[in-house]
Amino acid sequence: MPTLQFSSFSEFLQMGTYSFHVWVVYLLFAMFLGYHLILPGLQRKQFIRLQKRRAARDAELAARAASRHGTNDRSAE
Amino acid sequence: MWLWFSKLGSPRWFYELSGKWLPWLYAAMALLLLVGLTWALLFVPEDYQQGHTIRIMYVHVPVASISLACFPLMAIAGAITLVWKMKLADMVAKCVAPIGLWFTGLALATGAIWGEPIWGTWWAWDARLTSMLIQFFLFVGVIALRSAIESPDAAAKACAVLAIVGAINVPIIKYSVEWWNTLHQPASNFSMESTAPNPPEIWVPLVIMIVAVYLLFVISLLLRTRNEILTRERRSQWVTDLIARSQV
Amino acid sequence: MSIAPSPEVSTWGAFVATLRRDLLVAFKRRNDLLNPIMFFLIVVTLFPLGVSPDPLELTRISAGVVWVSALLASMLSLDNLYRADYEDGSLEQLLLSPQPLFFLVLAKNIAHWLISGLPVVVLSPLLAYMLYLPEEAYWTLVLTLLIGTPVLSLFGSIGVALTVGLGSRGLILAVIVLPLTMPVLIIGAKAVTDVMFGLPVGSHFALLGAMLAVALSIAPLASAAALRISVN
Amino acid sequence: MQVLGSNGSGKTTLLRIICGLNDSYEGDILWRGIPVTAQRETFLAALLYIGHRVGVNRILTPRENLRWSASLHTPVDDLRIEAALARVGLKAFEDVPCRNLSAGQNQRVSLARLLISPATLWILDEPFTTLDVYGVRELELLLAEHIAGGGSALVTTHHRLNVPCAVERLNLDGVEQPL
Repeated sequence: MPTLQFSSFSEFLQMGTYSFHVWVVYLLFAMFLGYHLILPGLQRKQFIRLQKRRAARDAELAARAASRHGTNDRSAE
Repeated sequence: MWLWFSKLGSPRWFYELSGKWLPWLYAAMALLLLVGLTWALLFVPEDYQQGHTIRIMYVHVPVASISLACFPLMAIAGAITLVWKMKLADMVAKCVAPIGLWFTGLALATGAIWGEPIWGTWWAWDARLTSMLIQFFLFVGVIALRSAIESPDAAAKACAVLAIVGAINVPIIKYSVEWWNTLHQPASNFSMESTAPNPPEIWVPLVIMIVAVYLLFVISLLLRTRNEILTRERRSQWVTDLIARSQV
Repeated sequence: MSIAPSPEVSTWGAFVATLRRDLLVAFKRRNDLLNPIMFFLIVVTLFPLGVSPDPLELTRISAGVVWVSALLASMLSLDNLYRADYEDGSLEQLLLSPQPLFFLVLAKNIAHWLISGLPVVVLSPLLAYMLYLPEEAYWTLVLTLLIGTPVLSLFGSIGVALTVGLGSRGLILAVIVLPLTMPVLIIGAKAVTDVMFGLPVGSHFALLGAMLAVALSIAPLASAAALRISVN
Repeated sequence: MQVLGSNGSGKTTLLRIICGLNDSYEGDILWRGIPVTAQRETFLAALLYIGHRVGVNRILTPRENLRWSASLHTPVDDLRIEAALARVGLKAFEDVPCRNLSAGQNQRVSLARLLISPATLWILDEPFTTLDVYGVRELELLLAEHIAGGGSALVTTHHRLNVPCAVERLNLDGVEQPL
């Protein structure tokens, strides 16, 4: 069974003089993890919201065009 | 086999299949990461030479090995796009490039930090770091080409060719850089590869971390490919239904 | 210059509008913004591979390497300075504006420098570190590049303006522009190496400043004339 | 004034010479009695030229294109730009990058410049080429309004201009061409 390497939490933080190196690496890894798991989800929501707005606009444009052709045909585009 | 292959080609089928797999992948990755990280940080014995910086290996080696895998994967996806003209393969190739860039970037950063105590500088022209840097440039090249060409199909074909050429070059670069390194420098005693044959309590957490980071790569790739599928198929019926259904 | 045709026609407005437009065009193609930076990084990486990774050797050549790479990087991105406008006809609109043409060309040059020159200047310390340049030379490197790269852009724009009408313009552009920029390279690189040996560099900065002044005043006029010729 | 002539008879070159884009000519061009070379700014302020290449940047949107080309002559607020774009039939396309628009729509973006510029002299080189039937009628309305408002226009086209005002014709081939 692997043995615990650190007797106290402060010793764990120090990592034997290499605290900066080890913790920067794991911080980078944490940010990397977050970026890769969260960003696609945000992009997906943003895309769906954009598509919903576009669908609404197309519907409104189509409705306006339909109503104009229905009433008169002379009007310029 | 052919039916399966052509079915795999349909983005919608891929979208639904990946939808089913994702929860399981998340769970497996979370579990493996938890075990791997606690083991690497708390239980791995101190290295007689590097001290606690050995723990950096448990981030650097997995990320580096996957960044090496990204380029061949992109080349295979590119080849499928060129030969069978499968849109899905192009989507995967397009999504792998930025992920590969990020993985190579993180591998470079962690490698430089790992080597600092020994080399005394944050950057050294070490064989592995230099070949990773060149691979970073290869990824930048593919992404730059993808964004420079406006029409999607031309961009897909061009990037597929560049990915294949790049993938052929990766091993060549690796050996030429190693040869260049030994040419100019006495074999430095420090090398990224795991040094002496490690006892189990060293390589077991390493294997766990490698699998965990592979899962991260697969999840990230699936998420991005699914977004790409939605973007490219936004006019098709099943996407418009999906959008109408979702309550974002 | 005759009196301004009417009060609300403001030359400054046109200047700012052209500057903003060019920056907008550049930021709309955000990935292309990386190209000058990546080129700069790659060219610098070539030298340790070509020469040797030995820190002592790299230190000796580091100033020259960073300067040559910066020169090539800013020269590389010159190509699309007028190219798109020439092809879609915007260049003709620029020429037919009542505002003084050299002033609008200056706006385009500044926009180009902000896109390709400034990132190189900001990135140069990182590359100097990779080439083991001593700490005390960093500020001199950044300052000489800060004064030097605009001169490269300005002289380069003359070359581009002359060749904008030609078909294959990549090579001829380099052949025309590089000789114009050699003095800047000599003085800039010399200043950085001199600082490494502790020699005074005041005179170098004076010369670079003089070159910038000359470039700022003459280059836009020459570019404007060159544009009229190539649109002719 | 409509400039006629077979292909290659020098119509475009003539127009570019008058604008000052092309200076390979002898003699003088007068604008209101004064040689153009003496009053560059006032002449260019009064001139609006639309050539074969419509001068619309592909990456920018119509709104951004117009905002820039307006600022070269006289800056205009966004409302007038939107009204101009609506008038030329680009109502819902103000913010679509021009590379996604058709050639006809790009042509209309340059025609929208006619509405927002105070220029009195229009020089239009083949403005009708990519326009559809509505576009042609719209441009002829614009020309009529411009001439009625005291402006003048120099147009090259093979198309029979039906515009209410008198149309002078200059035929570069010297021979009357059946229209």
